Order: sequence, then structure tokens, then C-alpha cells
Amino acid sequence: MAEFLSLAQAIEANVKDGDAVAMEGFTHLIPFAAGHEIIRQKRKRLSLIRMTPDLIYDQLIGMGCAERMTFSWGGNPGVGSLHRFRDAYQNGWPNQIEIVEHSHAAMANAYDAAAAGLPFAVFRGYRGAELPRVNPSIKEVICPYTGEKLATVPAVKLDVAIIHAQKADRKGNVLLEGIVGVQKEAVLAARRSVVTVEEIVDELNPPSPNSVVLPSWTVKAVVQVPGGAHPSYTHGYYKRDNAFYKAWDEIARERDTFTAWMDENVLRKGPEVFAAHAKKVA
Amino acid sequence: MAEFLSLAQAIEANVKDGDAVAMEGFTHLIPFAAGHEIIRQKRKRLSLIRMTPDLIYDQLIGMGCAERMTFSWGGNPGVGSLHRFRDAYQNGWPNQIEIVEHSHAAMANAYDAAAAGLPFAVFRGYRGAELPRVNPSIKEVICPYTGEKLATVPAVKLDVAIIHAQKADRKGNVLLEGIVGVQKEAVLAARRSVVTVEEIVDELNPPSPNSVVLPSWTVKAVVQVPGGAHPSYTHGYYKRDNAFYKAWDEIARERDTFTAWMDENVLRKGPEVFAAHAKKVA
Amino acid sequence: MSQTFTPNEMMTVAAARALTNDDVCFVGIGAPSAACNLARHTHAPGIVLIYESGTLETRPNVLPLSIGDGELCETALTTVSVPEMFRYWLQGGRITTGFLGGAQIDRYANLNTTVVGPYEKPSVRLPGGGGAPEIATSCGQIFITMAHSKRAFVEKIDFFTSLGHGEGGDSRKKLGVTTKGPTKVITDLCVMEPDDKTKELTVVSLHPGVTKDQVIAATGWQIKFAPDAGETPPPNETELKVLRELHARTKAAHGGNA
Amino acid sequence: MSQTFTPNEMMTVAAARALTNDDVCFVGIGAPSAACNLARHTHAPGIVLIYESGTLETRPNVLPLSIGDGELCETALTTVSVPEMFRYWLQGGRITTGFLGGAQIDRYANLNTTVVGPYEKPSVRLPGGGGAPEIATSCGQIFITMAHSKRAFVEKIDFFTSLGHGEGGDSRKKLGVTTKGPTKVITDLCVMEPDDKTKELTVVSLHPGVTKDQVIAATGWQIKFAPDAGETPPPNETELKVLRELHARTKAAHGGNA
Repeated sequence: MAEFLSLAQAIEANVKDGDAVAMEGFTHLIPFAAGHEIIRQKRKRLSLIRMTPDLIYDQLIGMGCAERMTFSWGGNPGVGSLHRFRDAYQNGWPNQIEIVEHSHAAMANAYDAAAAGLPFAVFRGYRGAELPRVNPSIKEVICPYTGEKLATVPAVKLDVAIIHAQKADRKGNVLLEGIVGVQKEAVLAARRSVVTVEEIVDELNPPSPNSVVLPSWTVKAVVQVPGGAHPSYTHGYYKRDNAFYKAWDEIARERDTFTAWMDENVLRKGPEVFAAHAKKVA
Repeated sequence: MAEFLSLAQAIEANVKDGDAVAMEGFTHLIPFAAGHEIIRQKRKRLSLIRMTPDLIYDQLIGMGCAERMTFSWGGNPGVGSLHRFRDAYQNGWPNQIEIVEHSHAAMANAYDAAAAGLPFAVFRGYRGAELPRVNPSIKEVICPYTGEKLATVPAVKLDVAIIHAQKADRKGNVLLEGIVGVQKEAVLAARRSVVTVEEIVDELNPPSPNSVVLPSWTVKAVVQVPGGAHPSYTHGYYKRDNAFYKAWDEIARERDTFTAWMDENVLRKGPEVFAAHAKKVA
Repeated sequence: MSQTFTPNEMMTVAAARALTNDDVCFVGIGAPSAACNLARHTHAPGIVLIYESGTLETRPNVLPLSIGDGELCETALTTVSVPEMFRYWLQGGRITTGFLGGAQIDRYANLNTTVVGPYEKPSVRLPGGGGAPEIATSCGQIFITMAHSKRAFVEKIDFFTSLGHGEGGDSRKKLGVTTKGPTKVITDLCVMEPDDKTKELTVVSLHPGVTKDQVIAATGWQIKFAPDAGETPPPNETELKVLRELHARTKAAHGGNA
Repeated sequence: MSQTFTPNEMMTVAAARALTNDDVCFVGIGAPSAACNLARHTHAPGIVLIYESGTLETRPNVLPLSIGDGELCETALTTVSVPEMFRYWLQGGRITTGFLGGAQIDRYANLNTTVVGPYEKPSVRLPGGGGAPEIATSCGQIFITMAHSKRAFVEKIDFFTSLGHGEGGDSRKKLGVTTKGPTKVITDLCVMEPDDKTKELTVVSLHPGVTKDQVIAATGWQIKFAPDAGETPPPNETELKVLRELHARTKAAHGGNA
């Protein structure tokens, strides 16, 4: 059963130095507040996993929390590159970071396989592509019926999954809506999970019998952090702050502007600052 | 794009003698009206596929429409056996029927693989079970990462999938709600599909952004048949007629009572008789 | 206080009592469904019930006739597709206790729900395994509920639909299966558990009024009794009341043409 | 009637025109998104647009900045999970036309969005392939939109992120790939198509005012021109109006802090 904790408690209890951590979100519902808490708690040597690492992973990497990133597309969507990731990967600042690179299809299948308790996934992928040359974890199997060669990817292995969602009820059941990405799979794949939510409500009242709901017993900790996905967004609550994504390009370009921004906006602040973004628009 | 047809037209155009046909539904939304139309049109040598073949497959088999059944659990749920299937399989009446038997997990994975365009699926199954001895299509692969042996099943191959759903809009987009079974996978796996619906509406208005919707361009024909799932049920419209499922045990036990019932209730009737069951209860 | 009860009620109550508030159960139709819902309405209100039709954490007010009755979806936390159910939830290892039954069972709790007679030319073609082959290996443990008779409790089952303890001992381990398998077989006569070492089913308690001879007569192999086998505590008043109300509600709901 | 337009507008309009009302498109961010939505607002109102974030049949009123903007979900027929998107919809073979672009392209329309320089020690680490490796092989055909420059149109790409026509000829077939691959490369200078036989990109039309020499100067290999290469018809009034309104709405929506 999920425990209701403060964000500091939830991160303290569930994220350890050296952990394999997925903070998932496909543009939507990215758990920024939780990421900032990890930075404040100065976690080290994290192995970060995500299909589309964006600003929050740029921030974690720039602050020296990570030693590895497993990903399929690492950029600032619609804007450009992740300068802090590049600086770490190309120049070793603040520390060298290792990469494990896949395609989206591979990562999506790797999450799916892990949620399904399988050691690997099979997909029709990478034909004529070069990634298999540089990523030894990409292998192949032969279909026992047709003889077709198909690509394989190992299931993701996660110590902890961290996601943001619309709401939880008082038992800790969690409702996700909109672009749900691979968040459900990430939680089901992980040994531990932390879910930040906009609201905690008496009754979940999912709009459809087939709504995406994570039962309380699949979640380790639930934390209410209104606005906790900003500058990403929460469907039904607030929009994506596209202007901030554009502004990040300048902030992160140089080490000193980055450090100053992190100091002022993350290290000297707490999760309560996110509440300013948490207006319900639906 | 889906065409709007009468039930007779839809079956005429999409179900041919000898076709591999899945009329799916996991207790819920079983397309009985469409099955009756196939019987009236006297289709022959169908290869019937379904996880849980129940009364409608008993009827198709008893009326001589089928030559093969691929399945994982064939019974009258909560009541007992399918007498017409048994009579065909054990005694060859009205004709001999061949079986291809799997487990639920295998069938569910076989539909999933077909929907995903893969030739086979991998799952952890059949350990210590005897089905692999009698079903040569059950094979295994070795995980290229862990060396674990896992079971495989070929993807289902369908000429046509037939399902029942709550509603379609005027473009032919289809909404399913409640126990959705493997119906979406069946439609995506099939070369052709026929969907009977309770209602055709101007706007689909799915209650959740993540509602189960089949786009019009994945469906071949949409037919409005209110009550078309009876004695199965349609979530939000009418309940399962459990009394009829119990009564079927007596009707189907003997060849003559069966034949008389089919004559009176199927051969001499049309899809309009289902409308009597179509009260909206939601 | 003494009350009369049927052997079937005793079986259901004994199965219900074996469940805890922390269990996540994969429920089958019939006795398992009654046992799980009885537990939920008595000592285990937090128990999580999952039906293979896709309904997660369901709280039916009446017992379902089929595994996919509307009641199950209407009272569920959420309902997922059947592929997801078998992939993420069952194979994903999230179920603590699964229920099985069958037409035949052997001394190692292997089950047959496929055929009586040879597979290719059966004297009775049964419905088949359904979810059983993977329920038997993916759930943390398995409870089996079955009516006790010589026709069902046999020396040799005609078909291995689902794995119990194989040929006994460490059969499961040798097959690469890491879950416990059948830990209890609950019948209308007694409760059996596999021996720690041999995994042969052993009677650990006899239901009130049942004799060893009755069990011996209803079992197709030479059944063993634990040295300390005592009497199964009879159903108490609350258990009987809740169970009978559940059945009464169910009968009322299913009898009519809803 | 003559109108002024930018090379980028010409590129977008040319891409839009190549789409039909029956297409099911896997849309990327930027020029593809503009082209697809322009087509939808002009000659192809029935075109189906799918974004890899899971949004099926979306009708955005403004162009998304990211592949998962809220606008895409709010205007979609439905939104599925990302594993389902890549498994059932892309790999399932339901997409007629996919859009790709990249930092580098070669004469066989192979693309690089991974690194400039060697993979292990790149001079520029790019975002990576994302969905491209499988989009390139699973969609019925591929349209590529890119700004035309010698830095991008190179003799040899530094990394094979996604397959175009490989080494030309029947390269795709030899790899077991049955889809067409890139059928059009649309730049801000011209439209190219692979030669029927060799699969080498060949200019089939030059945008208005663009000379062959300009194209030659902006291409890192000895670019071929079709004998009948003419002028790309310029954007018409409606196309320009619709496209500019789309961009204006987008700018207004993204500029502010919504």
C-alpha cells in the first residue's frame, strides 16, 4: 500500500546513491518537483533512464547526480540540445557520463517487457541502423515459425520509478490521464515508486471504467505537489510552459548561468514553489 | 474508412466460406446477432478462433458452419459444457471439428503479437503443463540475455474479426467500454472487421482521453444492431441474461431441441429481434 | 453455539479463512469467488480481488456467474484489457494467491481440466485450461478448492493441464518455477497441504463430523494424514450469515432476466 | 497572381501537397507538423495525423512545440500509451507516410541524427534517433524535409541513425524491409526523389527562382537532375494564408506563459 509522505521523505526513503531511476513522462507529466528534491538531497552516481530525457535530466546531470543515461532521444523538444548533458558527455563537466542508447521502439518495448515480468522484448527494429554496432545489448532472435530475424532489447531494470499524475485517492490509488507515455510500465517495472500528484481526493472517480489507474499496492509513496510537473504540464490542470523550455536554452548554455539558476531556483527553494503553477484549467 | 451496412450486407461482404474468424468478447460484448447472421447465410468450413468460445460458437458449430476451433477455454461460463461442440468433436455431428488448444495467456499474447505486426509472442508459460505435447505450435526461445527458456505462440492469423461495441460516430469511429477483452487486438489483427454497435451517434464523446477507441480506418463495416450482444451484455446498456445461459444447457443438450430452437429463433428471425433486449440502463 | 452447515459451506469458509487482508487474489468462478468475497466481507476487507476478465480490485455485491459479469467491472477500481491482465498483472508476478480447481487432481496437486480419457479421443472433452497453466506458476501460491470424490482425486490424472508439485519434491524448481504452487487443497471433507519435503498432499484437518475413513474412501490414492490432524473449526455465525446472504443476493440477481 | 514567400514556406507547401486525403501520417515536430496540418486545412481534410506521444487522429489548432503538447491530446480521437503506439500502430503497419529529417543525409537518403564525428567521441552529440530507426522501416513510405546545405547533404554520413535506401538499388529488400522508404526529399531549394533503379536522390523540381547551381553548391555529392526537372509550382494564395495563420496562432500560443 502506498504511503503518504512529504516529498523530502519520499525521496529520502526511495532514492539511493547509485540507483537505477526512471523519471518518466513523454513531454506530459514530467516529475520536475521530485527531480529538484533529488538534486537538493545531493544524490550521486544515479543511472538515469528515460525515453526522452529533457530539462530535468539536464539539471540532474549538470548538478552531478548522474553517472549514466539510458535513452532514445535526448534534447529540449522543439528547441535544441541539452547543453548540460552535452557538456558532461563531451567534456566531463561536472563529471563524465556514460550513455546507453536505444530507439524509442526499443525503449518502449523494454519498459513493456519489464512490466510484464519478462527478461527481454522482441520487436521488428534497427534494420539498416547503426545503433546495434555501438550498443552491445541489442541482439536478435529468430522467429521459430517464420525464420524471421527480429531485434531484442533487455527489459529495463529499475530500482525506482518516479512519475507525476493528476490525482490520488486517500488509499493511494493513482489516476493518470492524457498522454500517459510509459509511466504505468515504469511503475510496474520498478522495485519502488514515488508518485507526485496534483490533488488528493476522497474518491478517484475515474471517468471511464478503462481509465489508467495504478492501484495503491503498486506504488510505494504518494506525495501531493500541486504544479509538480512545471514547466511540463498536467492535462486538465495547467499547460506546458513552452516559453520556459525556450528560455532554458540560454540558461543552460553556460556553466555559470546554469549554476546560478539552479542555486536560486532549486537549492534555495522547496517543492512549495511549484504551487504557483498549479491552476486547474479544466 | 468504415462502411455503414446492414448486418446481412456486412456479413455477406466480409465473411467467406473457409475464413479464419474471431468473434471475440470475454463474457461481455459477444456479437451474437452477427453470429446468427452467419448461420442464416450458411457459411461453411469456418476456422473459429476465440479465447472463450461460448454459446455463439456452440450454435455455429451445431449448425455446421465450422471445421476448426482455436481456443483456450470452451464452456458455458458458470454452467457447464458446450454440448454442441462436444457432440461435434466427440461424435462428428453435424460434422467433425478439429481443435487447436492454447492457454489464455498464450491466446492473449497471440492476439497482442498479431496486433503488433509480429509473427510470434514470447511469454513465461506452460511450465509443467502437457499442452505443448499435443499442440505442435507451442515452441520456445531462449532469452539472449539470461538464457531463460520461454514459451512462444504464433500470432493469430485472422481473415475477419467480428465484435460488438457500445457506439460508433457517423464517421465510423468505435467506442468500447468495460471489459474490453482482446477485441481491439482482434480488430487490429484481422484483414477485415465487422463491428456491431448499440448506437450510432453524432459525436463519440469518449469519457476519457484514454478511452478505448477504434478509428474508423481500422474497421471495415459498422452495423447498428441494438441489443446485438444478447444474451451477453453491453456495459451501460443492458445486463447479462444469466438465466438464458442456464437455459441453454437444456436447449443444447439434445440435437432435436437444439435444431428446433435454432430454427425458431435464428433461421426464421432477423437481427431486429435483438432490439427487445436493448434497453439502456446507465 | 452450534449451527448446521453444508459441506460446501464448510469448504468455502475454510478457504476464506486462509486468505489475509494483504492478499492479491486471482479469483476463479464458483467456490473461489465465494471464498474470496466471504473473506472480503469478514476478516479481510482490504483483500484485492482480480478476475482474469481484466477487472482489477473488484468488490462485487453478488457473485458473478461468469468471469466477466458486469458486476465485476462496475465495482472494480479499473478494468484492463485481457492481454494486459495476463502480461502485466499475472505474469508480472503481482498476484499473491491464485485459485484453481479441476475435474481431476493427483497426490501432488497437479490438475486436469482438459479431458477425461486420451487427449486425441477423449471420453469427455472438458472446457480446457483457460488461465490455469500460467496461474499455476505465476501466482505466489495456489489454493485449490474441489468437491472430494474418488472420481476427482485420482492416482493418475488423464492430462496435465496445470502444474502442482509435478512428481513431488523439488519438481517445480527443476522446471525453473520459483513460486510455491499449491499450498492448500480445500475440499468439502478436509483441508490438505503438501508435505514439506515430498510435496505429497496430506490431510491437516478434517471438517466437523467427517471421519478419516470417509476421506480415504473418497480419495483415489492412499491418502496420508498429518499426525496432528485435528478438526477444522466449524463456520461461525457471522461467516454463515455473510455467506448465505451473498448466495441469496446472487440467486435473486441471476434467477431473473435482468 | 504572384506572391512572395520564403524558401521554408515553399518547402512546407511542397510537402503538404505530396500528402493525400487517405494518408495516415506519423508526424514529426517542425516542418512535418506544419506540412501535415497545412494539408489537413487545405486539400486533405480527412488526413489522419498521429504523433508518437500516443495521440491518434489529432487536429491541433496550433502547431505543437513538443511531440507531446497538450493540444495534441485535447484534439485527438484518442490517446494510447507509448508502448501501444510503437507496437500496435507503427510496427503494426498502419501508417502510410512517416516524416523524418536529420542533421545529415546522404545520396541514398540515409539519415544521421545521432552524432557529428565518431560515435564514441563526437564533436557534436545530437539528440539521437528517437523513433526514426523504426519509422524508417515500418511506414509505407517516408518523406524527408530538411534545409538544403552542404553541411547536411553530405557524401558520407557520420552515423547511420535510420535507413534510407542503404547503398542503393535493392538494399532495403536485402535487409528484409518491405516498405518503400524515402520517396521524396523536400528541401528549401528543391524536391528530390530516388531514382527508380539506383535509388540515388535526383532533383525532380526546383523551387521558383532556384537555379541548378544553387542546388549543386548546397549538396555535398554530385547531385543528379531528372531530365524533365521543372519548377515546383509556387504556393498559392490559400496555402500561404492558411500556413501563415497557423504559424501566427502558434506563435501567439507558445510565446506567452500559458
